[in-house]
Amino acid sequence: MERITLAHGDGGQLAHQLIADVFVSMFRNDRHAKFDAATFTLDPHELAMTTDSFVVKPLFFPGGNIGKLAVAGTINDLSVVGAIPKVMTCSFIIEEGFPICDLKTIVQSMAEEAKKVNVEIVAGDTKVVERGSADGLYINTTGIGVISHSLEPKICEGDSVIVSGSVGDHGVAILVARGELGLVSTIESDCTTLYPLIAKALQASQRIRLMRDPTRGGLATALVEICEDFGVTIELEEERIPVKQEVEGACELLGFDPLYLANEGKVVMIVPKEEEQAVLDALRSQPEGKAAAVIGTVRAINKGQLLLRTPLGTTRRLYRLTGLMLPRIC
Amino acid sequence: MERITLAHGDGGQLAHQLIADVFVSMFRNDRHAKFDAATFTLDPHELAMTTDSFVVKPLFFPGGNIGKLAVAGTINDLSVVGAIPKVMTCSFIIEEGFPICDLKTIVQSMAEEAKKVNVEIVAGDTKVVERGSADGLYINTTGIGVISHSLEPKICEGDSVIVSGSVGDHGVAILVARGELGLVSTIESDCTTLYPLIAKALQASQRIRLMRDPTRGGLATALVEICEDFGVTIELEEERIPVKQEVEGACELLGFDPLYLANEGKVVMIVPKEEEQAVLDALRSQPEGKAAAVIGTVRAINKGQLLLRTPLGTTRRLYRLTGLMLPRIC
Amino acid sequence: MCVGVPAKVLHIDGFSARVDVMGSQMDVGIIFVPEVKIGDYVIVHAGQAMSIIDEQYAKESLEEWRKLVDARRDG
Amino acid sequence: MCVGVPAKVLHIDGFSARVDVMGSQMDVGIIFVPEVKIGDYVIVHAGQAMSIIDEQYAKESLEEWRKLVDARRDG
Amino acid sequence: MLDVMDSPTRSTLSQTLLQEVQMLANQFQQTFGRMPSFMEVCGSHTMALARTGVKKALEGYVRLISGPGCPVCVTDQVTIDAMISLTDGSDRIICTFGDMMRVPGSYGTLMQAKTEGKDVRVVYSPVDAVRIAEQHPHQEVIFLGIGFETTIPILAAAIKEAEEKQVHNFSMWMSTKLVEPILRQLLHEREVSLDGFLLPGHVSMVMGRAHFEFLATEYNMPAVISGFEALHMLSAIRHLLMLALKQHAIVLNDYKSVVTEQGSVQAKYWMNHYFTLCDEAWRGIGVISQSGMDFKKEYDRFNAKVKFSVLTREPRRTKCRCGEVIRGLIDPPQCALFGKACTPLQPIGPCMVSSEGSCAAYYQYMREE
Amino acid sequence: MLDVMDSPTRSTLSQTLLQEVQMLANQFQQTFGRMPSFMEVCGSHTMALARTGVKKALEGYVRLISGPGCPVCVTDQVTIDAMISLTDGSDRIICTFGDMMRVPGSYGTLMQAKTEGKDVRVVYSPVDAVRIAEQHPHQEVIFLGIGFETTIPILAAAIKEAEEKQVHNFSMWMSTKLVEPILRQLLHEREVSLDGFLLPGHVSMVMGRAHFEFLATEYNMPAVISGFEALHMLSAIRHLLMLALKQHAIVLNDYKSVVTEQGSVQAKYWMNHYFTLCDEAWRGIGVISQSGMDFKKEYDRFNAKVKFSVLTREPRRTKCRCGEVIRGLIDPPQCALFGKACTPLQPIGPCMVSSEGSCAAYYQYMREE
Ligand code: SF4
Ligand code: SF4
Ligand SMILES: [Mg+2]
Ligand SMILES: [Mg+2]
Ligand SMILES: [Mg+2]
Ligand SMILES: [Mg+2]
Ligand SMILES: [Mg+2]
Ligand SMILES: [Mg+2]
Ligand SMILES: [Mg+2]
Ligand SMILES: [Mg+2]
Ligand SMILES: [Mg+2]
Ligand SMILES: [Mg+2]
Repeated sequence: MERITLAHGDGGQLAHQLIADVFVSMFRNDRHAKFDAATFTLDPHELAMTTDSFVVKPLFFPGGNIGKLAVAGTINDLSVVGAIPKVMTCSFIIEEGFPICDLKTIVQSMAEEAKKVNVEIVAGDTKVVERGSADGLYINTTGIGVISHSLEPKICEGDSVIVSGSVGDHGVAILVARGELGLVSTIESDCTTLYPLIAKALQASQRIRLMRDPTRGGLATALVEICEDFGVTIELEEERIPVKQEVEGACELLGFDPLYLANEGKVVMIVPKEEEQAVLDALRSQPEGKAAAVIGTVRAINKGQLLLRTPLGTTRRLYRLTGLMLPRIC
Repeated sequence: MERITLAHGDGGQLAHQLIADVFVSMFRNDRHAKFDAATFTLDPHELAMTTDSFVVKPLFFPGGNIGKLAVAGTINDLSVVGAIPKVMTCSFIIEEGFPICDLKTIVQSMAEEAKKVNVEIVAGDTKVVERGSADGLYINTTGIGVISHSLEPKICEGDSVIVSGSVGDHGVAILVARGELGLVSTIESDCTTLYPLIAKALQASQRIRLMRDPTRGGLATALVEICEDFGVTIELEEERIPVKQEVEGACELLGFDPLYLANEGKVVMIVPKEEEQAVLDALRSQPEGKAAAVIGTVRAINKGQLLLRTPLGTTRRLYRLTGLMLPRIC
Repeated sequence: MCVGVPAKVLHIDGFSARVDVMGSQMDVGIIFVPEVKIGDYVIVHAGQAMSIIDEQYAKESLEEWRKLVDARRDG
Repeated sequence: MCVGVPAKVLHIDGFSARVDVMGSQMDVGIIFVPEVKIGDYVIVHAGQAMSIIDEQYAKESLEEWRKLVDARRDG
Repeated sequence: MLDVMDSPTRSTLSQTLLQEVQMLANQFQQTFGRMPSFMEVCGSHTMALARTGVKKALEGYVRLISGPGCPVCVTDQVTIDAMISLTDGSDRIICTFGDMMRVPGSYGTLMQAKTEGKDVRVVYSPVDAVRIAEQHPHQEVIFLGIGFETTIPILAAAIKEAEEKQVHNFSMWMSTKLVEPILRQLLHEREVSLDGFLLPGHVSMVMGRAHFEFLATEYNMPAVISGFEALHMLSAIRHLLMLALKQHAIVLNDYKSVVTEQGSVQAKYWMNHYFTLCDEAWRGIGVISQSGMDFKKEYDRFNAKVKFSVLTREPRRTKCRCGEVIRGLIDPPQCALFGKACTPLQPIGPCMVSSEGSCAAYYQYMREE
Repeated sequence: MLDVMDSPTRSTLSQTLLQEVQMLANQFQQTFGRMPSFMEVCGSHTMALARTGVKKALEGYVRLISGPGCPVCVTDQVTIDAMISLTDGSDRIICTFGDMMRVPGSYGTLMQAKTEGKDVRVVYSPVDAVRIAEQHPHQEVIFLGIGFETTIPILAAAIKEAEEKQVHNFSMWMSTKLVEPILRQLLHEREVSLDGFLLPGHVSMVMGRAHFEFLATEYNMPAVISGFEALHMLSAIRHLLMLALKQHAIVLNDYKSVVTEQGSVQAKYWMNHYFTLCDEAWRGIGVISQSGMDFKKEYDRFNAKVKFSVLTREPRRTKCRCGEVIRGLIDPPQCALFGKACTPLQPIGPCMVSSEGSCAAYYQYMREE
């Protein structure tokens, strides 16, 4: 089996060949390959930019791999600020000994995921580190988008909180794929590019206040952040939050809370009550949004708390994840 | 000593605090911290974009650290395509157990280096991996610049090749800092932001054909790439290439060739013969360019070879670095 | 986490059994419930089936609670 | 790399010496040149000083070559 | 079986039960001129009561006092320090349940030891630690065995596995606790006045209902065995209220689907096979004789305390009042550090660490300022 | 001392010497009707001649034939395969000079073994390998000891270090070669006709000028000992030409600043202290008796061949002509694979790997198509 060696990362002949054979050929960006930086023009709009490094373990999991995740993740971060994703860079840190065929599969997934929404991968980088200095492969993606809907987070009392589908799927898929806990489940990661879904929602309503993709830390952490950052109190209804049976079962078995498990293909939105139905309909019209649901309401401005109403009718406060040790999920 | 734990990377409370305490406070980018992606406007120009992951070992070396290197490296890649560096993202992969004080020192260096040329760090990311899954810390930086001089690489026979200073300093500094080979030297890495120097050169001549920063693989590899990519034959003169005494000494001791050692604060330029003096003067007017020198000439178009004239008067061909195992230098 | 989850036994292999909770599964030890049969529900704790759930009693509890509801509704 | 570099001995510590080549330094073994003194030039190969350079002979070679140059110039 | 138990049904049932409980509590208040006080013995109940909102729903109706049933919280400081010191040796892998990782020892936590490079691993089950020992034959794998009667058989199962597979590099540092002795101690000291006990379903599943009969016969205390769902707990509290109202001291099994009269023969067999009663030190209480289990002499080879010695310094004193919290003497907010110096992120005492700890449960689920 | 030797001076001197050499070569051509042929015995000379451009500057004047003096290139396939097989054992760290890493064994390279997870490390000096052994007392550290007379004393220095520090987990797999036996072999077979030898300064530094006297006395061959700078080599070639013109067979020391008549007493003492003569297999030539050195019996404890056994399969046959290249029978471009299937990036034979290999030197420094 052909494997990555240190020489693939030293800027010499082998590095040159690897870049030509794997990256340039799959990303089809030879236009930029000759220069230290890629050049391109974007319409004179407001821009959005985001970066993420992906260290998910394992690299391959039901429903995706680190490459698909890395591209979708950055596209999603651009999408949730109301941007049309345009260009992206990909940077690889590869452990000596990594199988080149796996690298090709991963890069192929990246190219496919980017192509879905016509994102051009304009620049890249490859570093190889000694065996034991990385866990196979890490990927950084950094993306630029052009703002199409300037979201203004003027959240109001009574606004609805919508999630585009069931929560915790990615987290459980990773737990299962790691195999360490002996968990077996057919659940697949929800890892996907949300731009088409979000574009539909933005078409349906010009008044979406705020969007976020609840990845690391799960739905609860994403909403706690929103509550704190924008000074609002949100009340979720435990019974309305969509959770797949298998995810619930896995959580029961392991003692995890699905609200804190990662998602990689879900968006949570705050919308005016009046627009709730329009947005829901738009989301549900897409396969990724079929299970979209209103899960809560903005109860007050300026308190900054996330509350959960239990089936008993009492509420309790939700916090950020605190020091729980979950496996690497992104 | 306070150290990074896995919980600093799980998206929860500790991660939130780390980001607030270290990154947001030092990069002063709280404006963007609330969103998944940063937004900003750039004048309606042609843009340049580049990405690099930095895995240098050791993280601290005479003349800099991985943070300074990461920021300077990306600024330099933008600068050598004729862009004014504008915004940057920084993404960290941190090994569990990493000392937080070291992280702060590194982030501080990054902020300082970015400030020198008014580059705004608009977005960031932090991942923590288990002990043994990284070698301390890796940093990705991705930058955007606005093209100010559209370089058009119409290289002509007779053009001059200029390097802005002595080669191999960074490579030797890293070898010394690693301590493995028992080498002792006062040489410092040349790691620095080249934008001010390059801006001077571009002021002095509108006709600079092409620039490159000869990092991994050294001067020889950078020029081989230019020769191949643009179909030109360049002849270097061995005796005119500036190499510091200590670098030459270290190379003698270890059997390395300074032409293949990394630089992190040098630029190599191809300029029309007539502009040679103007560019040299501009470079030499700056402290980083004092040792600038004409080191070779474009001999032919369409051959794609890099040649080196020895003191004996014969020439030999230079190739890319082939499978030499050098330590991680960027 | 010592709450224990009711899990359905899918198959048995020597001293261990594959159990299912709403579609997610796990292999657990059964040395404490050697009499367990496929289709039984067991309480799982830290990788061991600790007890077989008595369905009759489970139904009875449910009936009791239902009666309470009905009583309230009627009363 | 068995070429060997002329390196100047800076100081000596038991069976090892710190040598300098144009400002870069290294510690090398000196078991093969136990008579070495500070200020001597030695040929270093793979971490060992293999031989002390005889400066007299070095100068003589140089003179010989110089003479050649002068002869050519004159002739 | 579980199909009739879908969420809407459960929700309706729960709400009806809640109303019943509230009604009975009012009745108690009218009859006795004060709120009824029950102690949930076990940390899992503390957690479940908080998480499901039952505790909150009963505020002003029933006083639910958290008892000494969180295994991490009752472990005394010297034992915790010893367990953390175990990581100091070379070629060791320390395995533990996740809750232990951030428990503050006098001079650091297991998490810190791990962050500094010690090999400390969280396992789902002690049997996984045996597997790790098999995979690393040149290292000593030590499992930190804490827990009550529900967990002790599981520790025995791991020893059984190690014995059968002849895994010689596996051992356990035991610090287990038993429910009966601590309840006797609490009732003996009479520091808290109680109207009854909410007994843990899982301990009862192992020990049987009859094991708790002493509460009624010797201390005249009503007690009800309960499961961990909102429904179970509300039902059990309803029974407790009815018993308290009638001043009827019996030990009632309200979790018959899982708990039998005599408990699990097999579980009891295996725990008594490897372990024997021993004196144990309880946080904030001191040593209670015969209140835990440790290895029988003939299984010394699995006893980490015999295989390894650790140096522990004088435990550091803090203002943490966990000792009082676990005895039900104070509620977490009465500790001056609660929510200020002491939070789940930077816990001072074990009660703020363990997901079953009273302080943690209170912080996570009850606080809503 | 080196201050008078600044680059401009050197450059002028070199160019003058070059002209002298070219003039003398023309004289030879006129006198004998053919180009003079000299063999640079040693790989370091091959490299230096190519790198400095001396070889190219002399094209058409002097035929410089690369000899059998690259230690990697002369090592036979079975030995290389055995060294690579050594990585297969567990708990081993293989240390080697960098040149060995990519040498193609029949079934892989050390680099591949490393990439697949074996612990293979490049060291600058064999003494560094002893230090690694001290740092990893539970692993066996094996140094792959290849080299000629310059390196053999250094291998001895490492053994001395290991012996004194009582490092028991260090050993060496020796496959060293001696210059004298191979030169005798070449002269004996008379496959190449030569007008003289350019003798390596570093081997001579250890062995002394007198060691090579046999070339003149027994084979009537002129020979000049040379350093490795352009100046040194041009000067030595000039002397060779003068000797050849005069048909004067003497062994001349043109590197007196470093090489003495008898060489290094200490270096010879230590190599003979630990090692003794042995038969060695040379690539493309076969076994030459007493042509290398290996451990004396009493130092078996450092002898990796005694401590470990390896399985080697039948070496794979390739079209590589390294065997002929090292005997000076062909120039690298005469090999059909040169620059096509065989490049420094994907070498077929060891001569394309080692920085001292003729094929690599030719590829890196001579090729300019
Ligand atoms: S709040 Fe913290 S310090 Fe106070 S009793 Fe609880 S755990 Fe101890
Ligand atoms: S070119 Fe390659 S195959 Fe041919 S002799 Fe040289 S090393 Fe062997
Ligand atoms: Mg560059
Ligand atoms: Mg992002
Ligand atoms: Mg993201
Ligand atoms: Mg790069
Ligand atoms: Mg690894
Ligand atoms: Mg996001
Ligand atoms: Mg770049
Ligand atoms: Mg760069
Ligand atoms: Mg991020
Ligand atoms: Mg490490």
